[in-house]
Amino acid sequence: MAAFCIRSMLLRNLTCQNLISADPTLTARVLVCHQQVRGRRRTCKPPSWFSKRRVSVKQDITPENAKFIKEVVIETYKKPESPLKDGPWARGSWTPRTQRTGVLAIKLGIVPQWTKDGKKFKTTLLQVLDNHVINYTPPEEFSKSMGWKPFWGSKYGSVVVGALSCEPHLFSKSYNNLFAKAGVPPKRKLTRFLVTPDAAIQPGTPLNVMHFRVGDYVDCSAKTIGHGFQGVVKRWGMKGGPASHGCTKAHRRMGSMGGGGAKASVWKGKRMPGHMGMDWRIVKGLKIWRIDTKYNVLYVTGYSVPGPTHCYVRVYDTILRHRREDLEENGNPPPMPTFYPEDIEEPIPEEYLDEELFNFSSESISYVTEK
Amino acid sequence: MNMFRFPVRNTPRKLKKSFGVGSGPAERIKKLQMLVTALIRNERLEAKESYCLETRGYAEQLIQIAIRNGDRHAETMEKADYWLLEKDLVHKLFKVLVPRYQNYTTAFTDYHFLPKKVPGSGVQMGILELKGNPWPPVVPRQRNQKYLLTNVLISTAKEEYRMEKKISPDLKNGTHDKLNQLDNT
Amino acid sequence: MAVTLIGRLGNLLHKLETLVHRIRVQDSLNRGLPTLGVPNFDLGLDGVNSDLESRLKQQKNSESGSSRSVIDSIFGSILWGVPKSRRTLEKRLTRKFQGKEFKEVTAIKKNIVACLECGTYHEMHTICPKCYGKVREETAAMKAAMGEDFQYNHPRSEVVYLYEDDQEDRAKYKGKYIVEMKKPRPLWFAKNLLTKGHG
Amino acid sequence: MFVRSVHNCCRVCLKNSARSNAFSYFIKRLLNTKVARKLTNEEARHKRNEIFNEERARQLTFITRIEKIQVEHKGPPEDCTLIMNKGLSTPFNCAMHIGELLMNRSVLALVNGKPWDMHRPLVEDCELKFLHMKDENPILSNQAFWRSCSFILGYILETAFKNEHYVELCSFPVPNVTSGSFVYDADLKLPDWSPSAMELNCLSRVGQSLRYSDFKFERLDIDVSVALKMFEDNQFKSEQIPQIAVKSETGSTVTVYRMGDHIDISRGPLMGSTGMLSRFNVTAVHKIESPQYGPLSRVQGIAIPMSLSLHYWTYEFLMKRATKLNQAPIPTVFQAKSRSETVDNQGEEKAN
Amino acid sequence: MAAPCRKVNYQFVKRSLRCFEPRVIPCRWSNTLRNQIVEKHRHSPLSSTRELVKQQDDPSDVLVPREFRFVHPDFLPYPIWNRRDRVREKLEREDMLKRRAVLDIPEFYVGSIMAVSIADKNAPGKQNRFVGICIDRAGHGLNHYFVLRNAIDGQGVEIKYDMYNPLLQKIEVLKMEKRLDPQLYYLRDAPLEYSTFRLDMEPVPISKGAHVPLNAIKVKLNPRPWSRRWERSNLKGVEPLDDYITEKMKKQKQHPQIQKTWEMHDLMLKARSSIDDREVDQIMNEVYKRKEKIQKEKLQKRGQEGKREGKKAQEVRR
Repeated sequence: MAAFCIRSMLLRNLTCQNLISADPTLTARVLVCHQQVRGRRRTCKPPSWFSKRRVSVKQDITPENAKFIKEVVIETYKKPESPLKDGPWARGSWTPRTQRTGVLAIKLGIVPQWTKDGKKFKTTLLQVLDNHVINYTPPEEFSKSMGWKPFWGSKYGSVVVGALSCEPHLFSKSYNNLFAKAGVPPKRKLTRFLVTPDAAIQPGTPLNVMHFRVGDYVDCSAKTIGHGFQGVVKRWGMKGGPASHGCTKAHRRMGSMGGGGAKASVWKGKRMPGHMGMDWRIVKGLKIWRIDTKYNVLYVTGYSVPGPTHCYVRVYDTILRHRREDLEENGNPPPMPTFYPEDIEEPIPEEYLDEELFNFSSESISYVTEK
Repeated sequence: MNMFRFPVRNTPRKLKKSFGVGSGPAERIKKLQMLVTALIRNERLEAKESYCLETRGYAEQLIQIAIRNGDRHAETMEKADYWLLEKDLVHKLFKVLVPRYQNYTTAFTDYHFLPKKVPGSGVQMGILELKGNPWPPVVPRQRNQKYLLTNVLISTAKEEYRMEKKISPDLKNGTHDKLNQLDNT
Repeated sequence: MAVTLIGRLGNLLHKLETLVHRIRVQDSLNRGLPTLGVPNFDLGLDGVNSDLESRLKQQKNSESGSSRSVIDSIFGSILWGVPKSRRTLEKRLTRKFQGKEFKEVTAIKKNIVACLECGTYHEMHTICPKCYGKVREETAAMKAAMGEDFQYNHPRSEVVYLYEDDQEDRAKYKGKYIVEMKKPRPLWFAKNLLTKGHG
Repeated sequence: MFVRSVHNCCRVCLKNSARSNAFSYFIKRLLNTKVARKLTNEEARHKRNEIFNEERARQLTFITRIEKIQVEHKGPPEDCTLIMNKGLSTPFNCAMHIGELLMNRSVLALVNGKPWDMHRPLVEDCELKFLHMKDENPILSNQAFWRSCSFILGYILETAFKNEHYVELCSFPVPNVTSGSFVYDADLKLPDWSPSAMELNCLSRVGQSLRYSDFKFERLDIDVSVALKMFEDNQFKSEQIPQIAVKSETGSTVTVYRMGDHIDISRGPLMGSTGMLSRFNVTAVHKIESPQYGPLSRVQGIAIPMSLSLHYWTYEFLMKRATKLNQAPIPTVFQAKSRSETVDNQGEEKAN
Repeated sequence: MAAPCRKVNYQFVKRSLRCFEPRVIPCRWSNTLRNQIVEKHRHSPLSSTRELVKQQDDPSDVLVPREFRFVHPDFLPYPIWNRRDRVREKLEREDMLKRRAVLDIPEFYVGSIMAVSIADKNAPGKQNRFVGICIDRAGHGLNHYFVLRNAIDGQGVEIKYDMYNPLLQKIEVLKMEKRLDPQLYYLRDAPLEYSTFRLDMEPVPISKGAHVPLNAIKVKLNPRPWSRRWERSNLKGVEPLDDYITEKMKKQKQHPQIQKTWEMHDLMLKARSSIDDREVDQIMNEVYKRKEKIQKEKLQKRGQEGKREGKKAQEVRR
């Protein structure tokens, strides 16, 4: 389980931007900055070796022609070249060691809900919009592509998931070629999940909200709200100085930075002013209370999912052992490697509610026992 | 969600003090009053970018409430009286601008960037104008791009594409429906 | 830049020269020697007045008194805080031109287009400056043609500007405030553009 | 194989001893004779260039005294009058006087309302206008661009192949932008060759590199006899030339163009220089059968000028269309009247 | 003096050129999408999970009473537009309507006297009933709440109820009234008789279709100290406070920083912090139609039950 934790830490550095290499054949290659950096790299600028993703070509095209080109785009991607040419891949079975892929959702906001005991709590709404698997790299290849030897050996492969289909006119050729294998339109956002080989997914598979079930626990990772360069009072909650009584220019400053004697230096990791927010954060062990299949919305515990409204959130199965126990003991495995509509014969209901969650269309909660 | 017809910032800009007015929220409104008045009179303004874009919001809102409520509405009249420092313009607002913008579905104003005289220095200037003004147009006329090489190529390709699609019409229907829906939204 | 630097150094040297000359004059007055009309401050160079020079040198050698100490003190105090070696041109320029404005000025612009009407170069997102200049002039003329009504008593109907060559449209603008422009319509100001920007 | 080994041998000899000069000379002669046995495109081009230079020098000798003409320029950036040299100054020279913009963007000039090449000398007092790709009605410049692209296809076919293959260019039809591709018909003498995608790419690369070499198109009117001498290696052209000359105004002149070191017959006008190319792709090589000339190859391509930008996705969609066989008329010597109107290359016109 | 002519170092030129390369440095490499873009993707024909757009009915075809929006302020969403989301608001509204179908939430205003019964584990009858005057209602969507105030045994008591709390059993309006102010928190600083209501108060009937009566009572506050600086908020339902405040306080009240006169006519401030009328119309139109539908269903149900009961009664008679 320690491996899980370190893996999640590593994910911070390996953002999806790394995937966009100029060479389309290197889709699965993970580029890592080898430069030795003291502390964390706090910059908003993409590294110089990223190939440009977005292009803005001002085409001198009449509106009618532009409409026609749009039509061609839709036609082209309507029936994508079947990724099933080599047949559907074999589906693995779930084991306690299995790590499935996640989805890339969008945060919609926070809404209160009530349990059947009448307790009020906040839930965060996450919408899974138009997700597709873009690429799968088996563990052997993936461990080699890193440029360094991963400590987990060849345990995990990688799945690239994309969200929000766009017209190809927004992007450069090298970016659009990433999607040739999956046969889907180019996506606005890509992300990568590490998966065990038994949870391998074929490129081109759509992912939707049914990937999870009500009552499952998930982890959410996203970028927090950016505040820019901030002082210690706002960034670390320090007290600052007094407002008056002879205080000069020290109202919002930090106090002492370090001691004397043997410790006569500013220690590493001292909390100081700097860039605040806009930083990857993972919130673990959030319960799924409710699923709306019509709008593809997950209701997840709490208001601590990082980021503002409409930010991207990576949602995947939790790595907390005590939250996975239920799956292991009760033999209640999640759909592997993801949910396929063929699995269910009856039509999917519009809503799934947790057993403990209050349904608004049911009667009010009453403690009066009728005798 | 956003019912504004033009790009709007979440927070208002702070306008630097200039001649006649100082800084601070009260003086900012004073400056904006002057600018809105000037815009309604001249129908075209040349000012700093931030001034233009701030003025734009207020002028649009003023015209919008005038269209919605008419000149019999006390609150609207009060607003018009407050924002138009020269009172002959109150009549212009209700008699000229309201009929002009009655059926508009887009913004009532246009903003254009002016080039900087010296690159890399100076403030970005811009032009704010009311649509449908009598002055000569700032942007040169829109050219007919139909006969450009690329457009000729695409439009002939379109005919050919349509001809091919006629042979298999089942494919064609789906896209058209989709496109129509797209337009409706 | 180098020119200004060397110029400043020259100024400094000149001041030094005059200062030293004064001190010498004072010195010689004190000792009853004749004053020198020309500053005869030599740094090992062959001067014109070689005999005077030699005389001065003799004096210097003979009495190493108050005068030398004064000169030394002045020179010493100035020369102490001076950088020992010259900064290279590269270093100076790098430091000087690292500002943001300089980068903006020197950055190669890729968004420059030519106006299709008049062929003036301008940035893609801006309007053509030359065409706008014409528009400004014409607008000013139109405002002037309307007179004081424009500034103080704005008409309560749409304003129409009628040029000489579109008199036949007069009937169309009934009920509107008509301003006569006593000149033909400019070629670049097309008439049909008056009714633009709907919806 | 033999040639190669002899060549090596020769090199070794030259390297090793200076005394074996006689031997090396012998070898060189041997080499020359070997090469001369089979004609290459390179040699043919070299010869044509020499003739072109001679002819041009000869024509220049007619201008004994520099006369001045008055050129009135109309259009942006401003209307102006220039005093230029008769028979020497070109519209491009005028553009150099007026502004950089015109030099860069002009495809064609309109001299007294007639389309005129940018590098063709002016001969009389005239009114001058410049045309570019973004004009309101750019049909003339489109056609000139498309025709020049066909011309460039000829250059690619002549230069891209190895020396063993002697490519004989036949002709190209009237530029028709609506057909989606420009065409050059030629006898590649490779009956079994159908190019792969990579090979087409290699052909395209030759065209794309022209953008950087920035060759200008030079025009020259020459006599039939000179033209026949120039194109004596090309059976198709030598058949076409007399027929073209009859059609011309004087009855015995043929117009040729030179781009870099490539010379071809064309009615013109062509664009200013190859620097205007932005994208250039050879899309397909089709086999066609001509009743007179036998089996030919129809090489097709598509290109976009610098001033018009297009996203690669749109361009690739157009490229797909350009791979289909172009329906332009197949070149024949004796053809019906109706067809002649649609044929551009002068080689085809004599038939009327 | 001429500057010495020097050969320029190649390395220097390279270095200086590197710094001139045009760089695009976004101020925030944001992970967030704009609202329009999300909406675009929801309806995009390229999307696999596309939301089909129904033909939106004209707001004019259903006549929504003008008062409807004041009766149901809880349906209005949070007004700051960059934090809003259409789907979330829609889902929230669905939940609210579902709850309203079960629990009858009557029309009431700030100033009305209400009785609320709520399930309570610790109460003697497992249920609690509280009577009081509504001094505030606020919150958007499911977060909507109202506050009741009463004085019990000479002690002021205030209870805040979540409107959509499933524990709520019944909401009654005992006396329908409006007051002059949108919030009545000043009752805390008024004598207790203003907020004393009998727990067994009987409902005052109001005829259907009549206007809601306005109670124009002027409350006389206790002398200072107060919980807030009431002299600064222009209260209408309070007797003049001039007797209680000092000269200094009067002067302070006139200070422009406190008056904030510039905010009165700030059109953009209003536009940014409130929901547009057109959008309110859309929302109310949707809600009105759904409510009518629910009422019809309810009536049908009752009718059926009534019929059944009638039949039963007939059978019994027989």
